[in-house]
Amino acid sequence: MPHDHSDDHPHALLPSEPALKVQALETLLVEKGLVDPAALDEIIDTYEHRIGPRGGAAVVARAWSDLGFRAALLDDADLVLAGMGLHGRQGEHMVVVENTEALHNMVVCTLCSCYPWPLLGIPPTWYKSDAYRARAVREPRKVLAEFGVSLPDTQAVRVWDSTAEVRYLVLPQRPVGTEGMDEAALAALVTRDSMIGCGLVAAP
Amino acid sequence: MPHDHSDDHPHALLPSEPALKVQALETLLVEKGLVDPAALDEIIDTYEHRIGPRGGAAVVARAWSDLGFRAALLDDADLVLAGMGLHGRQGEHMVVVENTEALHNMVVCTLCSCYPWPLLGIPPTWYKSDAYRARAVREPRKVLAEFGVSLPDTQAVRVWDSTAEVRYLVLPQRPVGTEGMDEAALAALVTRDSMIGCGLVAAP
Amino acid sequence: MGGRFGDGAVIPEAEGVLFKQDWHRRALALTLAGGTLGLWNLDISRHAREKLAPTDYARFAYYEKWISALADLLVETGALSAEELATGRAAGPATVDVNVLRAADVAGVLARGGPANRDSGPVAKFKPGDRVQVRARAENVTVDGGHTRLPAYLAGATGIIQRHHGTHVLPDSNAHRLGEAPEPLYAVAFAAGDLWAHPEHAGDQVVADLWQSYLSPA
Amino acid sequence: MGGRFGDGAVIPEAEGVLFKQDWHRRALALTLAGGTLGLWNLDISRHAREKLAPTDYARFAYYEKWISALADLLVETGALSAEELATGRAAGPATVDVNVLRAADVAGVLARGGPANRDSGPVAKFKPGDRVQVRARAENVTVDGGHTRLPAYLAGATGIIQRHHGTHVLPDSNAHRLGEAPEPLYAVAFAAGDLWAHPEHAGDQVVADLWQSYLSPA
Repeated sequence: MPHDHSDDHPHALLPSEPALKVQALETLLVEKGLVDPAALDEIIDTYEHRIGPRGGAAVVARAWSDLGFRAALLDDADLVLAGMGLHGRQGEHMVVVENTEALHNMVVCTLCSCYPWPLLGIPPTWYKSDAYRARAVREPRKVLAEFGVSLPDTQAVRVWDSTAEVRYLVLPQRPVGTEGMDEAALAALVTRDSMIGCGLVAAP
Repeated sequence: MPHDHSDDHPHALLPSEPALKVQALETLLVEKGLVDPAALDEIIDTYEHRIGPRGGAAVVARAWSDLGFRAALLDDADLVLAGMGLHGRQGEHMVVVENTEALHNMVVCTLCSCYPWPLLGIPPTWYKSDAYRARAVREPRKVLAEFGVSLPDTQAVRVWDSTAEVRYLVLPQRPVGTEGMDEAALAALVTRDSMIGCGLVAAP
Repeated sequence: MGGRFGDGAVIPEAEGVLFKQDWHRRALALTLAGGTLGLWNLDISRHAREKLAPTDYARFAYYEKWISALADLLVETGALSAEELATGRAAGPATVDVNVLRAADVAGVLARGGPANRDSGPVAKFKPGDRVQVRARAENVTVDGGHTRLPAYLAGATGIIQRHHGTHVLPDSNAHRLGEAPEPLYAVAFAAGDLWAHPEHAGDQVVADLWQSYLSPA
Repeated sequence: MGGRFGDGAVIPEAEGVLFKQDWHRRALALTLAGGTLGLWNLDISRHAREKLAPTDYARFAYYEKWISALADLLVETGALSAEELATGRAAGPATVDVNVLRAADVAGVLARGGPANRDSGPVAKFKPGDRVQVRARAENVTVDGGHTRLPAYLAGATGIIQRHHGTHVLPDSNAHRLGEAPEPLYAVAFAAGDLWAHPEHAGDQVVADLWQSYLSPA
């Protein structure tokens, strides 16, 4: 091994197996009275069952259905989303970017894994992967191809690197053939990946 | 684990334990007739017993003893070293850089581990370490401190990053109190580290 | 890491996949709960992950980075001792002054979040459409080796101000407990051809959020 | 990696320590012997090590990188098949045209080495004392993601030509079998203060060997 610096860090005192590391830390923190186990359960339950991409999908469906809402959302997403209860941790400063025939938006965080949690929940594994972080800014079209997405040359790609506390949600293009659908039906079409800009919304 | 790309490389087909990896490859190459085991032994014997830092030390000692030699060495090291049989693989293009009261030279290869093999043998572990490669160019004085070397503010540090096929040997300052010593005695004072610029030659 | 070569394919994942292992759940929850103790801010915790040894950063799983950085921060702030980490046994109740997150407060704390915008700060020097040049090195200019949110791939590049986000806390300062030092924050657009030797498409862009002190007029 | 933060101390080592493990000896010898087969050049072999997945590059021991890159090159050039690597059994004698290094030739081969200087090439545009600016991105301009010997920490920096080394094979071309494309090679000196936000000492310098096409007049 090249010289490994990890010994200098306190974490090296924990068991090396990650599951044991977490368990040891949780036990200690609970014993010290620094963490309430019920609060941990509540956090997990929140992101497993209450906050997730269906929140973002409802916003997209409404923006497709209501031009006034859409304009307000693109103008001041924070105001609109706070009103819907879709605001908070890792979504304090939201900007919604709109896909058009001429422009496809895509979101990444090359520095860590910043992501609009109140609208999409916790990020998928690939969003946090080295491969996505490294490649999305340099070769977004090759990355899109791995999601089965191919864009015409006439459509530019704009990749938003979430380097600050602003979080971006992509407003995908509404598919043709959905004219008669209501918001609930439209929301069911909207995938998480389409709101990151790694997917398109397909016609039903 | 973040997604690991190594599966795409043929080497991932070898055993993962490095010692077994080498053994498997050697067995295969010998069976295929691509490698002669006696040649491997000869290579190892060469770098374990014949080529090493005593070669460089002899050059330094002569440069300290013979002003004409020193001038020729600094002017055209290749010519001089070829004449001494200290030329060859990883030392085809040699430049000797001289330490003075005003200037201390130090050598690194940030891109891999380029090193003047015919004069110093194979590089020490630290020379190939991430820590040395990362830090020598940015904080050479902190690195020198880890070798017990402290330079005055009046002495500038020049770090040579071996990015091409040119290899650098540092000609250390001759210590005071060695006026009467012959070349063999002087050579015994010259350490490998001093010829990389990570040490000074101490008075006897 | 943005722009790095040699990483493999991106592997899509179904929407329902949240935690691949049970300890991922606990690591997430512990890290979030730890963040509400009041012992550090978000920038400090990001920097703690970045300060992991480069070899650890490369080999650790995602939540392993989180949990390791959390352990480092807890010791650094005196919430836990190195002995406690090593033995796995609490030497006694915590002696630091903290807010302990209760289950009943979780929803409120998550909904509130931690806004990074501030009411006052330096006057904005740039407006949308202005050409700016990014600082030549992606380094913290105040603290040697310190935290910065300037990605290396943008160092020295020239772009166009796309949007002014208002005034935001500067991570380069806040991560080192040197104050929030809020500054105007901008979305800056860069042409792919100005960032990469082999851009995929002439019209493509990268937009990043950059603080005013990272930028100079171009 | 030059300039990276977060690596630990440099650990000095006694002069007599050559190989810490027996397999290190064999890895070195195998790699050197493999390099004389005539199937690849030095630049190709360096690139093969750099092309290891970033996580492997970070976690592999030094000679483990060598041996892994060697295995990759042997398969890439058809000297070994993937099946042979996987099974550990030779399917038959090698079918590629190679020079096999014999023990009696080792001394001569090592003494000869592989000079990288060439007699002809483009005219030198710079002379010692000239100010030059390094290419803005440390990327291969011909091959996307290809090999280059421009360290990232020097990208965009301004320096002074210190020495003209003559005309040398260009790794950016030679590593991809695109020809030797020899060019003038220069030692270029950079002030520490122009490279780092927190230089240790105003008078310190870094000198790197850079090819003419990496440089423009400044």
